[in-house]
Amino acid sequence: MLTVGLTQYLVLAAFLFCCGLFVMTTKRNAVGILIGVELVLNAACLNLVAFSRYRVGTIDGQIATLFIIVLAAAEAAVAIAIFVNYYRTLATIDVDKGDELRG
Amino acid sequence: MGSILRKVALPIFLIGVAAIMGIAWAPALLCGTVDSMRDDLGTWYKWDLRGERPTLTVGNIRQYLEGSIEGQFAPAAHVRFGHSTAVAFAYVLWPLQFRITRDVLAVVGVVGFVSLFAMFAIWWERKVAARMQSRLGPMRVGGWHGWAQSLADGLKLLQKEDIFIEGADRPLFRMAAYVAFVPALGLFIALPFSAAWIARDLDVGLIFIFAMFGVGVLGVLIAGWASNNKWSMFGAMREACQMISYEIPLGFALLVPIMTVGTLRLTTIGDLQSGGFQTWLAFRNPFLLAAALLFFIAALASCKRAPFDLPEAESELVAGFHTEYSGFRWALFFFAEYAEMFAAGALAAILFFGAWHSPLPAAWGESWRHGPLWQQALHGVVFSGPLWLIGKGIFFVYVQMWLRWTLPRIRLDQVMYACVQVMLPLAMLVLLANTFWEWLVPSRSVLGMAANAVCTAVGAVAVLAIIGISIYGFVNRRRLVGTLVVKHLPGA
Amino acid sequence: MSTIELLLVTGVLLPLASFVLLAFVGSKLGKPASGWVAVLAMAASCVLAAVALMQWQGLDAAGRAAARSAPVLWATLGGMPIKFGVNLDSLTLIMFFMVTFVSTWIFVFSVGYMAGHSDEIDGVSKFHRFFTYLSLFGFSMLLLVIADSLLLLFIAWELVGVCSYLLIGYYFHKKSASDAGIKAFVTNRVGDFGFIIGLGMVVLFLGDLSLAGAAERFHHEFTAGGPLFSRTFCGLSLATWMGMLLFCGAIGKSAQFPLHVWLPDAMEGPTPVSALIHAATMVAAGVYLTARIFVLLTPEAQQFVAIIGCITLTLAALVAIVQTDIKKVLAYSTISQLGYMMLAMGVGAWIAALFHLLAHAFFKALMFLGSGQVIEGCHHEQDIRKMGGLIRKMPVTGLTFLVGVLAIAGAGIPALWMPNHMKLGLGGYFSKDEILAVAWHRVYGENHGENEVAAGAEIQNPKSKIENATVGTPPPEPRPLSPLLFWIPVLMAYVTPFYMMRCWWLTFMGKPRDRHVHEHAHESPLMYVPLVVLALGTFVSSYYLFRPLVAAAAPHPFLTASYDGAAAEAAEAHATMISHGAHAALATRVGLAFVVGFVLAWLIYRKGLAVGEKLAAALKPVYTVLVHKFYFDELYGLVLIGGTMALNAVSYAFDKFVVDGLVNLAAFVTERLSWFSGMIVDQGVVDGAVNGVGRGTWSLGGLVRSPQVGRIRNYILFAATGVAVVVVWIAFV
Amino acid sequence: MSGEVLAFYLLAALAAGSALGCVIATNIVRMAMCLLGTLGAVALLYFLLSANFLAVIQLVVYAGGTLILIVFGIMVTSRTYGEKLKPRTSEALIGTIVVLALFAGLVAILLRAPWTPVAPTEPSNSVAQIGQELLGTYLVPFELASVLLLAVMIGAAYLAQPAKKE
Repeated sequence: MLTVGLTQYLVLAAFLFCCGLFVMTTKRNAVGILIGVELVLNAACLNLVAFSRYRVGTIDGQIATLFIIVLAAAEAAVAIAIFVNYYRTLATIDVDKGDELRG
Repeated sequence: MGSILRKVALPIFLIGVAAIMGIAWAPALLCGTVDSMRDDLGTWYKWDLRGERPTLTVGNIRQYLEGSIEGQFAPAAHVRFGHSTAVAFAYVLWPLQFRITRDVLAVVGVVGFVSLFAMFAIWWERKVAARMQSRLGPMRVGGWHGWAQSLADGLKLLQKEDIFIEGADRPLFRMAAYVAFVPALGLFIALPFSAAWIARDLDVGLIFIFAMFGVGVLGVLIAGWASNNKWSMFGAMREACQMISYEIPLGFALLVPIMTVGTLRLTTIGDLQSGGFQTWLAFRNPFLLAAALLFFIAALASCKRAPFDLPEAESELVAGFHTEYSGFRWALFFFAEYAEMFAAGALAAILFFGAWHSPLPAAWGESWRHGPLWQQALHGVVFSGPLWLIGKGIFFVYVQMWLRWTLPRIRLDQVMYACVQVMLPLAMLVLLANTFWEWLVPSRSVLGMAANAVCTAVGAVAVLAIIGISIYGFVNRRRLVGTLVVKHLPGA
Repeated sequence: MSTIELLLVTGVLLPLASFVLLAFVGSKLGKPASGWVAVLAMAASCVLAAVALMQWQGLDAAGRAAARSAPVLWATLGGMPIKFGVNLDSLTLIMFFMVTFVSTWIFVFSVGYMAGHSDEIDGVSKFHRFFTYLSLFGFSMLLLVIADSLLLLFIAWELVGVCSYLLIGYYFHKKSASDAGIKAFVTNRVGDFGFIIGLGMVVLFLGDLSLAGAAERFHHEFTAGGPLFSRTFCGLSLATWMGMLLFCGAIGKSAQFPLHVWLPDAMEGPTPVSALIHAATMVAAGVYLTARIFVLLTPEAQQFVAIIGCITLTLAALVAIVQTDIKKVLAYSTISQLGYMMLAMGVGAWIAALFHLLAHAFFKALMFLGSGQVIEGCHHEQDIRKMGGLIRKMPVTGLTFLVGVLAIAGAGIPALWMPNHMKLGLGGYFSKDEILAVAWHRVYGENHGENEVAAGAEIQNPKSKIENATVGTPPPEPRPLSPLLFWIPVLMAYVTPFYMMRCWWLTFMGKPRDRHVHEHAHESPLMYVPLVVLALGTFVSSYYLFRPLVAAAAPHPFLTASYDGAAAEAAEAHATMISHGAHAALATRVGLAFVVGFVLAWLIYRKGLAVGEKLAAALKPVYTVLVHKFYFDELYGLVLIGGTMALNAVSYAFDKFVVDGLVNLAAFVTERLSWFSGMIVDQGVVDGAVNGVGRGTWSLGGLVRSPQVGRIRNYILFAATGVAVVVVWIAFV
Repeated sequence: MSGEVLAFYLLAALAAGSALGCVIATNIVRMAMCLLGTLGAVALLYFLLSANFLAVIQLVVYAGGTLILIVFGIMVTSRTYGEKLKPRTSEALIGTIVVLALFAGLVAILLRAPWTPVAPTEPSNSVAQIGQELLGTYLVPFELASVLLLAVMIGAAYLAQPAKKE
């Protein structure tokens, strides 16, 4: 019998987290890595909200998620700016090409 | 073919108009009827522990309609249905009490409304454009003022070949049209046509609609990217930066009425403005009026309408992001655009211009609201109902068209300048000023009432001026249109 | 927070605000405006400091205690609270005022000076950058002054170090300037290394980084005979080591003996920087630090301080005699004077040291600005051999410079015959006199038993305090110091006027030796106004204004009998000294030293360079050693650079043979293994799978061999692997 | 099976499927589109968890802002159309093993965890509640976040400005 509870949400979040982790570790495109980070953050948010609903009963988890969303946006903005610079310097977005210390 | 079309077209048109009316208004009425029956029954049977209304059986409804159960329900007192009528009616009403039925109805209604509205709006836009340029516009298809033009265009589009450009990213190319269309449709979930006629009355309805505006951009971006076309790409990039920029003043402008009413629930915001023309939020104080203006301009940019139609600037980018699209997908983009235009207009109406209420105070029609069915129906037309909202929405769409054919397109840097250096500071200023106004000036104080009066007067003058100009234009339409045109076209 | 504290904190934050403003919009403000922003902020700070000082003067002891509010808890580290607050006492206020006042006028001078000096780099004027750094420096220095915790003090300490580095290397396109900046920074690191270890000892043994708290714990440790005193290392108690290590910071920052080499090179920076940072304020921070940790110094540590100071002042004074660069002369005289201050600290003349610091700040800033004016006027000519006769072209500069020379030489009239103990003289006269008096007292005082008038009553006070505080343990008797610690400074007190007069005479008097330089010489009002103000300041910053304030802040150390009481008495009873033979001899010997020095300089250099050159030829070996600054740079170059190179060679060899060998071996083994397994599997399974496994194993080998190739993804992968192992362990094992 | 259960499994399938799409896709734009799917599904899951405000904020900020930014970044930085940077086989192999192990471990832990069942709480008015918490308990993080955003704004503008001509 299918039910919905905390465990189901957590398993889903774990799956999203693992996908994000995989994306982060294998994609060579810098933006791809950023996408992986977003997936991981989403998994964390889902966890927080699920706990907030099913375990704690307060909205602290929601507030934390709110902050994560805002900070993720900030992080993406800076990351994109860095990628634009990176692309300008190396004419590629492949992060493997950026293993030199000299600009 | 043509003659057949000519014969079936008028009935289709009439059915369409009736459908709009019906979709917008009749189901709301019926659902309301069922709800009050359930409330009534609840007083008999006690609501269950979770506080939910009891489910009606067909028999219950029939008994109600026949008048054999005495309750507060109005028709029992005024109209008694015959047995067979009551049974038939009961079978119609019974499914309406379930949420799933209402959801299905809502989806069908919204899709139907958006498609019909888009067709109507395209036709009307062409007429407006023509009038602006001393032409007549579509005059032939369907007879009266070429009313079936859009229908014919739609048929043509459906038959067109679905072209894929070589080198295009096919799945994305296909998906883009839907990504653009679905949010435009989705925002109608939270858009109330009236207090009762809303698919989901979200407590965050306003932000939901705002979010849907934002998500729609992705469709355009992807369309531009997947087309493998430089011009499409430019269009998409322009769209992206324009949308992201204008969302900020748009958001600030939205915050102004929110500050005043203190809720994000659109039905609550709408019901606060039921006290007649002078209680409409835009006329409450000068800053709200300014916010309404700012909102309208920012929404114009968000709908990528002229003078902000850079993503599809035909003189520069062929057709912008939808250059490579044809057939039905192309039509989806237009459906999305007109749906967003209507949503922007409706949102302006809900937030600032009295929502689904007529300029008459709703209190005057209070007795009709609880009267027999025909009184309720009349109340919906005269005092407050979905038709008013649709009317207001169409009015604002009309203003958008009007601006499109009046103003020239501005450059991208001018667009960004206008946003970042003009709109944004202004919006912030208005927000701040409104905060202080609401804090320091109670609405019952002399200053508050005076501001309300002045703003109401300005609004009234504006409305009267628009109506006056329209009447003048209609009366003198022959003079305004070139004589050559009049002579040579039918239906003139 | 009391009003005075509020004033001070605002005063600290104003330069910071100016820094932030200039850092962001400095280039927009452009050439003069950005400078005036910095001046305005600093001037406002100065006004606030003056107001605070006046309020402070109006308070009685109880009011002063009440004005000091509790520090704010910043963090708790391992149970140790880190608190930051304002160290409100007379010394803080007077230092604050001095720093802001001197800075303000040097900033004003800089606006004029840098207008002609700030080069454009890449088409962008660096003018605003200079004032950005200056503002940051002002903030850091003021923070250092008001810091009530060793940690906060250390933060400010490092900040002023950074500013110093930035400003020395201001002309960073000039190799010598950027080298000098690096040298200053690295040399300071050596000192700070000791400082950090000292801080660690404070944390370890005292467990409190606030100045007052540390002093209290120190006292407690002493009375309880804690490990700090019971344990020894190399024959010295840990307490002594702690004091000496903390003093290491001061050695670096104040350019004391082993680490003095950076300061002359720091003259590569713009002259206002030399005036402000490398003469008036930052280098004095070392003395200030010593003053603040004075209560943590054991007698042995104090002796160490005194010896370092004595060596420094001697070396620097001797080298200064032969310098020909006007700024270098001033730099060495600065080192020498800092040595005097350290000596004073070491012999226990706390008040005299700080008094000398304050007086020195004024007259040294004045002289540096004067030299800046000369350099600016002579088109960047710094060699005094090419100058001469400039007094006619730059009268204001010449005269104000002379005021500075008189002050540093300790010029004054021992007007012992005047009624009411009237004393005439500039600040330097009193301070130097007092230092020497205390040193004399420490060396001969007890032995000769002549302290009945000078020290009699006062000296009993601290002693009785010690007796009250130390239950059971007898107070350590201050040991008599070596007579050298008195006689060498006295001798150098004769050398100081000599080289200063030599410098002044060669620059301003005599006949012009370089017509080209002489013709262009001029002075500009924006630059000489600060000179006049500072010259007035030199007059005013005398005995009567500053000394009581400094004296009011003097600490009561537990271990060392402070001889300030004696010194105070000695100075105040200056007139009565005449009745005592030794004191009278001291007064005349030292007090009139400047006359001897001046006359000697005049005799040698009145006709130009000829006599001096003859003397140099006659004393060639001595002259060579002095010109080469005792070969310190060469020595350090040999030891440090050679040592580093040797170390490099060793580590390179280790890296090449041992590390690489291991890594290569691992890679080799892994590769073999992968090949081997590939071969075995190959016989049973399809080729593609084999290759896949082989390649996978090989890249595993690659991972083992090079885990640090700069691929962040791989780092994430490592981290993820670790997490996965932990999670799997928890889940299944 | 109630509507909530059905909705949850549909949305979970959408979220998981999109996430998997992110993993499989080699084209970066498609990855972004898959991310859109996940973000949308997660937003709808928030609705299911009665975190309405969070759901719409997720849509506004993530789907409407961050994702557009990402797509924008892709467009600016990918010169060759459909450029494919395939992951290295070895990395993919190790990554798969690690991630699968991690997932298996996590699921095993989650399924065995003895969550004491707590009745789900329905916030009365989540928006007002969140607002009051934000400006009350969480005021300092809130203000810090705003300062951070300002810093990010300046930093991003600085980083992305065109290089000065020599």
